[in-house]
Amino acid sequence: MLIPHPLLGPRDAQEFTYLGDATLLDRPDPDAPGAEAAFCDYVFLRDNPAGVHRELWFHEQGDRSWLVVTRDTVTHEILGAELVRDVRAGART
Amino acid sequence: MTRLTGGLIDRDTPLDFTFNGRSYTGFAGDTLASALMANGVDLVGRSFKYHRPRGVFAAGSEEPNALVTLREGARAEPNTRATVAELYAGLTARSQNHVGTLERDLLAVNDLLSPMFAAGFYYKTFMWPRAFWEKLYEPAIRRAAGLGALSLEPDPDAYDKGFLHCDLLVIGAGAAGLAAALTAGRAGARVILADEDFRPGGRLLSESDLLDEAPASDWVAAVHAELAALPNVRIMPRTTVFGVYDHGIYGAVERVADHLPTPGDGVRQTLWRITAKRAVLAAGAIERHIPFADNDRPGILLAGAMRAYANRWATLPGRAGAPVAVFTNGDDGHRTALDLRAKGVPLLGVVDTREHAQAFGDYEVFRGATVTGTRGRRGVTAIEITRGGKAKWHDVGALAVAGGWNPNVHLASHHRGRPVWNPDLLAFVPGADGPRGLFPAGAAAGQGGTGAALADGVRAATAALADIGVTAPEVTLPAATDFASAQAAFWHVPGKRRAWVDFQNDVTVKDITLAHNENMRSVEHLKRWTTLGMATDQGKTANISALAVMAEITGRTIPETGTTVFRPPYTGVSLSVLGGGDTGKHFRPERLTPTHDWAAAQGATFTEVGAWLRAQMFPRAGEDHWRTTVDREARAVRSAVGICDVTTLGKIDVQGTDAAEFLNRVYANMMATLKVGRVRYGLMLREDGHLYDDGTCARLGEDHFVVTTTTANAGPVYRNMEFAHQCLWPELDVQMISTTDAWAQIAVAGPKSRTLLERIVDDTDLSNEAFPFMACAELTICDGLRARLFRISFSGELAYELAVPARYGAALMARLMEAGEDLGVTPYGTEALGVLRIEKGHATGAEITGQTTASMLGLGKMVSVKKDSIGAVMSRREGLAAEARRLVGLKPVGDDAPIPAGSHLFIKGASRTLETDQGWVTSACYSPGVGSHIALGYLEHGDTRMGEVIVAANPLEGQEMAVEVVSPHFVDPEGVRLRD
Amino acid sequence: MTDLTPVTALGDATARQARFGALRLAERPDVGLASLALRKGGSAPAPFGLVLPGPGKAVFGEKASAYWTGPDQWMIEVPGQGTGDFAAALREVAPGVSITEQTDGFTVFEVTSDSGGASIDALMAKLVNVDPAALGPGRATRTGLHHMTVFLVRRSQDRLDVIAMRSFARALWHALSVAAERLEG
Amino acid sequence: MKFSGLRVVKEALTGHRGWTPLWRNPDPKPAYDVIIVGGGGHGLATAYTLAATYGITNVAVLEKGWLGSGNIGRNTTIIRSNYLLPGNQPFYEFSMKLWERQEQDLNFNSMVSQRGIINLFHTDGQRDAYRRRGNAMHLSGADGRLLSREELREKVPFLNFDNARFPIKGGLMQSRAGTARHDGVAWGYARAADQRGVDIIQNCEVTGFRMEAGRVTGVETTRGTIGANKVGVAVAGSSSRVMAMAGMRLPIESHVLQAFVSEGLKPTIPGVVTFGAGHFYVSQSDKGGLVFGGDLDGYNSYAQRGGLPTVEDVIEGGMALMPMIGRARLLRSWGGIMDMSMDGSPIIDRTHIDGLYFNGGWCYGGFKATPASGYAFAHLLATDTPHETARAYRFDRFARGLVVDEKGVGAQPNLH
Ligand SMILES: Cc1cc2nc3c(=O)[nH]c(=O)nc-3n(C[C@H](O)[C@H](O)[C@H](O)COP(=O)(O)OP(=O)(O)OC[C@H]3O[C@@H](n4cnc5c(N)ncnc54)[C@H](O)[C@@H]3O)c2cc1C
Ligand SMILES: NC(=O)c1ccc[n+]([C@@H]2O[C@H](COP(=O)([O-])OP(=O)(O)OC[C@H]3O[C@@H](n4cnc5c(N)ncnc54)[C@H](O)[C@@H]3O)[C@@H](O)[C@H]2O)c1
Ligand SMILES: Cc1cc2nc3c(=O)[nH]c(=O)nc-3n(C[C@H](O)[C@H](O)[C@H](O)COP(=O)(O)O)c2cc1C
Ligand SMILES: [Zn+2]
Repeated sequence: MLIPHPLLGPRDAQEFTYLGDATLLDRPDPDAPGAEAAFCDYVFLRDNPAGVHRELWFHEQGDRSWLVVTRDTVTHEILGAELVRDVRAGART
Repeated sequence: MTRLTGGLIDRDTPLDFTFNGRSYTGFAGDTLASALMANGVDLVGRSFKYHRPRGVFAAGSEEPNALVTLREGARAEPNTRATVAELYAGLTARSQNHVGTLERDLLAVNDLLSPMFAAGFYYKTFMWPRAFWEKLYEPAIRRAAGLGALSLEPDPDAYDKGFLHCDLLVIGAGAAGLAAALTAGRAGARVILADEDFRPGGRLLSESDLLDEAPASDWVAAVHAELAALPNVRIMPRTTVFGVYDHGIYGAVERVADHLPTPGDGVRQTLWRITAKRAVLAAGAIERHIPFADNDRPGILLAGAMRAYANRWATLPGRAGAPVAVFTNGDDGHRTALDLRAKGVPLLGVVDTREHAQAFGDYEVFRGATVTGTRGRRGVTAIEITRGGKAKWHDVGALAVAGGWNPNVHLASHHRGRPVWNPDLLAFVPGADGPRGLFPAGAAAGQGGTGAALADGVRAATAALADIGVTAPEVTLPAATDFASAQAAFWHVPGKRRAWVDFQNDVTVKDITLAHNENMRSVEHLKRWTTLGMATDQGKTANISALAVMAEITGRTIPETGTTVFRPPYTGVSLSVLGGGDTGKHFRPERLTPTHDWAAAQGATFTEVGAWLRAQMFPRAGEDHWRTTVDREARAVRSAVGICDVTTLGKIDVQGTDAAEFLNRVYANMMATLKVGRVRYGLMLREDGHLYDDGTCARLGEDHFVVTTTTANAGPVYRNMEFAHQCLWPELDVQMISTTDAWAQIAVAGPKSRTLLERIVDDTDLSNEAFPFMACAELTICDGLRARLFRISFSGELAYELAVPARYGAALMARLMEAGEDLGVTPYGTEALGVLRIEKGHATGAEITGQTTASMLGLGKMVSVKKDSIGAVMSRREGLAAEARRLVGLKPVGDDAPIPAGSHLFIKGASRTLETDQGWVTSACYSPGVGSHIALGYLEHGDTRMGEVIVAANPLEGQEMAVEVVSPHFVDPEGVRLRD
Repeated sequence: MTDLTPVTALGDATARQARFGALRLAERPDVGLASLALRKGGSAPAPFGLVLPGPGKAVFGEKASAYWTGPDQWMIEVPGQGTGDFAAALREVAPGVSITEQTDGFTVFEVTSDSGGASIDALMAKLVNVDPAALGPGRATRTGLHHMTVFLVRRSQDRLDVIAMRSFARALWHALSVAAERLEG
Repeated sequence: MKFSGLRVVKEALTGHRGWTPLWRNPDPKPAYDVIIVGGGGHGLATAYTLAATYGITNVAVLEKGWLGSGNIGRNTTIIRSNYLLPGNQPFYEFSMKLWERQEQDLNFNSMVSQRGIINLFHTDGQRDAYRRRGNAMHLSGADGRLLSREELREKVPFLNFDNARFPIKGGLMQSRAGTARHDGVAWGYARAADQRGVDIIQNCEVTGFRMEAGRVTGVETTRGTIGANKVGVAVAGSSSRVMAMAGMRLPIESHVLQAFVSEGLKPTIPGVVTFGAGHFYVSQSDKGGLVFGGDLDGYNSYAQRGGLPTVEDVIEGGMALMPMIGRARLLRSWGGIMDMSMDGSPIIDRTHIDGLYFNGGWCYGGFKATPASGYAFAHLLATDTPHETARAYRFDRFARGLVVDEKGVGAQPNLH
């Protein structure tokens, strides 16, 4: 596969380490009531869709950016890729 | 000996070769198949199941029958298709899959017993008595199965891999592919033109077509020359594109030296990973046959193959001089008759299944007729032609069978899109859901006429380039005429005798009927029940005919019946080349420590630790047992001073105004309160609350830390820290980078370590007051060399770790040896390191298994409840909180003996079951400090059971021993020494 | 200066060199290296007059060079600084950023060609999956090579630096020389 | 019809006219006592056990494609009971015992072949971990032994003993382990279940669940609605997709695992060999192909196909371990969709919805589990209590912190 790195263009997916569902960005508030249950969902449960999936890839053998890649898990087609930095900055504003 | 006139062989370059030990001569340009044929050798192999005599059937990589073992000794290569083996001087080949000679194969009895071996028979028998399967039945089946044999020696040749990038990859250099490459080449695009053949031209080399009224090979030569001169075009002959992967990635294997006796200094094959923006699939079409009774004899070939042998290789199968017949269901078969006639070959005529078939020349046409039988033990000698119910035998020397052409949709189907049925062509063509960016063209797309294929190549290339914004120029194509291509939907000749569909795996029309009767009706069940299409040729010439037969039996249409799945590789690819060539010691790169050469010069032995090689121990002359060495090294640390390279531990440089806060969230214990100039031991958890890694964290400045990790986790911890920063807490001002390799880090451990260090540091006070346990500093040593000193201890002794720029590591080691000679300074390796840490009860990977918790190590209190950190919340789940196993020390009771690590722990007298299992031994060694063997282990409520005698059981190796539960800190449990 | 004698990453007293046809390989232990990362929200300094380059790029100044290694992060290199405290020197000209000593973290192998860029591209085609079109002069990238991670810095058509972690020096030298030998030998 | 050698001979002499369908092609009935969703190994074994052991025969197996098209039809066929953790080992040993009598139970030769498995180790640490595991095997009643380098040289002389990057130090061997014919297992269970009255319905995809008052009452399918008292889902790689129709999120990700077969060769490799320092394991099929595999591609996928880097990685491992296979050719590669769970272990449990039961999360190791999984799932469906060997396989183990994590890599499915 090729990962369309937002800064570096298409890169061999072998340069990356895959983590999984991008919901891992949404770490629960450890101090909120029911935090343990929220963490259990966060750590263990996944939508695991057959289709469009937002997922985390780390450019380990590259610029060491974490990316959110939007990819179809049935066709493997990639619909987009963003730097987590930008995703998080977007979420904040 | 049959050589016709003409052909694309070089008669000036004769090449000698042997087959089954007999010598023959062919010419440059021959394949092994054409050369054998020209030498009158028609019997070349035996079929898989029935051991039927078989000859060459096709002229390309689709060959089902003519499989040989090529070359000898360690270079022997089983199951090689003679039809694609390029002849070279001295080639040797042997036939395979027979007992006794090829001519008199003892296993040919299988053919007589063939009724027993109908599809799926082995699922129904061999069940009794039970024990006979492994002892008797299976070994017999296994011996009979298989085709060629491996030499069992390592492959002596070298292999390579590489990566190519282009705008347009053209797969196939036939009419369509050449036209496509020319179009793209002239457009200035970066083009790769790959063909599995050693000569470009595809079917143009095998047909008698004229282009611009000249032999097609002239046009091929001209185009080839033009392409070769273009700097933006790379022509790759002998290169098979074997797989289509995601996002325009193609796997290809270039047979660099398979046409040479040996590769010499070069590589035999290269694996190319080609990244192409777009690709044109111009892989042509594969001819199919028409199953009829006894259709598998040598001398019966595909009609297109017969033309190829006649036109390109100037040869012919079968008895020389005897007439040749053609059996066809369409116009295309008549081309064979015409071409053979043009070469002066006597013809019996064309048997055409169509009532109104026309002749295209001066030869007999048996209209509305079929071939219903053949004779000839080692090659066809006669055929039975049936017309209107009347059968008649005719002598023949060979028979050509033309059942129509199947577009080569293999690669277009690698993404599991299905080819679609074209009722006009009576064939499957690539579907619209094929791999993105792959444009089928020419015969592969159902445009099989020469003129049509040329034009389609231009069209496909133009469209592919337009997709990436490149405008293709107009390309003028040579004038070509397309031969008539009318055809009847005639799939097989019904009859009582066996009619082969899949030659290699011996699947007949009867087997298909049987599969149907047993409800194995889906094509996929048909395939698996009969093994249709599962042989080395993957049914390239068989599958479509088979499913047409199944469609007929079930009353479904062919498209309803559908195809099986096409999978990479397109043709077999050697494991050597797929393995990339880096075998043996070069399988993975080694990481060497800065003191590696120094240690080697001291006679050290080394051990693999992940990618690293570390000094394991430093045996001295006269030490004939490893234990002597290890005990000496460990004792030296306890009594004097030892030095050990610990560079492999991961080092991550963390800076930034929020570095302390960040580390507080990454470590389970408090880190923010660490003072500048101090080091702290830290635990990292996974988010699920389990123990992940441990190490030290040193604060070099207000906003500057150095985190160390275990050797194995250096990469993952660094990655997880990037995750924590970029993904979880981007608001923090933190920068981090690995510096593992930058510093040679040497542990200096033992009561005399301070004395030794004092001799080399430049004016730094190392007294306990000035530089206490867990202090760190940046300083200089040996007259101004930058260094970092950490007072940390893995061994439990007074100890330090000293880091210098890596290039000085070896010199530092030598200097420490010199400076400490009178102190008894001793280099020690990983074995002694292991002993020292077990004696001290320090955990490593054997204890931190990813299944353990901080509490198991007795470090539960380190998980701070005052702050959030990764894993803190989940570490409080009931299952983790209730975890009762604790790290303990174990000592033999009674006679000293090793306590095998991996033994399980039991209460004395308890039964040995998983239910009564109370823990296990994690690490063990002989302790020179304690004077006996010792071990660490996890034991239920171990912290409260000191002094209890339990059993360490190792039923795997038939051992049991009584052990006493003791503190895991065998040495200096109060930790006085390291604070001294 | 210290009386300890340094060795190169390949373990030799002096830099190793080898020639394979038109290709030359040379170890460059003299290059001083340090990484430079911006503090959050900080702006890029111009150490040694270098305008720090954008993603995938390198700049080569008279004294020093820099190449991009990640967002807000660069590697700065100066020849002839292999045994000095280059990080300290850099800190002086680039205050307010995070600098980490890297000189001995890596080994720099210089690949030069007597026959233009094509031989270097052909060599790289056997080693890394990077489009040569994206590896022209002034480009720098990081990728995998025989299970190692390397920086590639194209200084000019006929010169490319391959930079790997120091502990891999021998494995990298082996991979480069085998490939060069097969190509040119 | 009963299969036997005699029968084969008789049919051979009479033109094979007597063979009957291996199973019927019934139309779905309006309702069943139990519906099993998924005609893979586990679904079929469940249906068989319900009928054969628990006397529940009003059962349908609904399969969306052709029977055995899922992972049962594409795995590398290794069966073994060499697990470490107490939650796992007794279950897999129970399965091994069922394998040992499978052909007789089913009257179908699924070619269970106990040619043994050897897991190689390359460091002392690995050896100690294998000793711990081998002992767990013994404690569960399974067989196993540690082989020295010398013993290995005898048994598998073609390994790279002398020039290896990661030297071979020994191996953990289980002699009763081996292989079984993947397709044969599916067909054997299907035929045996069919003979006991189970309806096997192919080309029937479940598209939804019928619920009433928090209780499942049937399923929607591409062949209409079918009622059921109980529904057991055993759809392996499709677990998340199917359970989402019941509103459940699972601790599962779907990943692609590739497998490979070489061209047919004369007997070369006796049993199963697993490399301990690279991603490669291999056995040789009765047809002669070297059947081998390695690791997951590593990304979520429902595509049943993988990438070239994994192909290279696996075969690099193979060449490093046994360089004599180099001149063999790869014949075919394919992929399967693995239901990778968060701790690498399966789930056989009731759901919070009455009447809906789940079996999944088998990762790359569910083939060997087929008989026991079918048994335990049938037991659960029939009795509403977990089978004694499957008690650890509950949904709530994640929340409670009782995971069964053989590899110790935590909640990251692609590392299991
Ligand atoms: C390449 C590979 C190698 C493997 N190697 C081994 C090995 O060596 N040893 C081992 O023990 N295990 C191995 N496994 C794992 C093993 O194959 C699986 O864990 C096991 O087969 C899963 O159970 P199953 O047979 O029931 O699954 P499947 O055969 O996948 O059955 C599930 C069925 O459910 C059907 N289905 C899905 N959705 C629906 C729906 N909505 N309606 C109706 N039906 C539906 C599917 O079509 C499928 O037929 C391997 C797997 C793969 C892919
Ligand atoms: N009905 C038909 O399809 C039909 C009938 C008779 C003759 N023909 C002839 O077939 C030709 C059609 O031209 P074309 O260019 O479409 O096909 P072609 O058969 O001439 O060329 C296909 C080329 O692709 C190569 N190839 C196939 N698979 C490959 C792979 N995976 N990797 C690398 N190379 C691969 C082959 O070696 C061959 O050289 C014309 O000459 C026509 O006269 C077609
Ligand atoms: C144990 C085993 C052995 C196999 N042997 C062969 C074989 O000899 N020839 C073959 O073509 N395919 C063989 N296959 C692969 C199948 O053809 C097929 O690719 C696989 O079952 C996956 O199905 P699919 O490709 O239809 O998706 C084998 C598969 C397995 C699981
Ligand atoms: Zn290499």
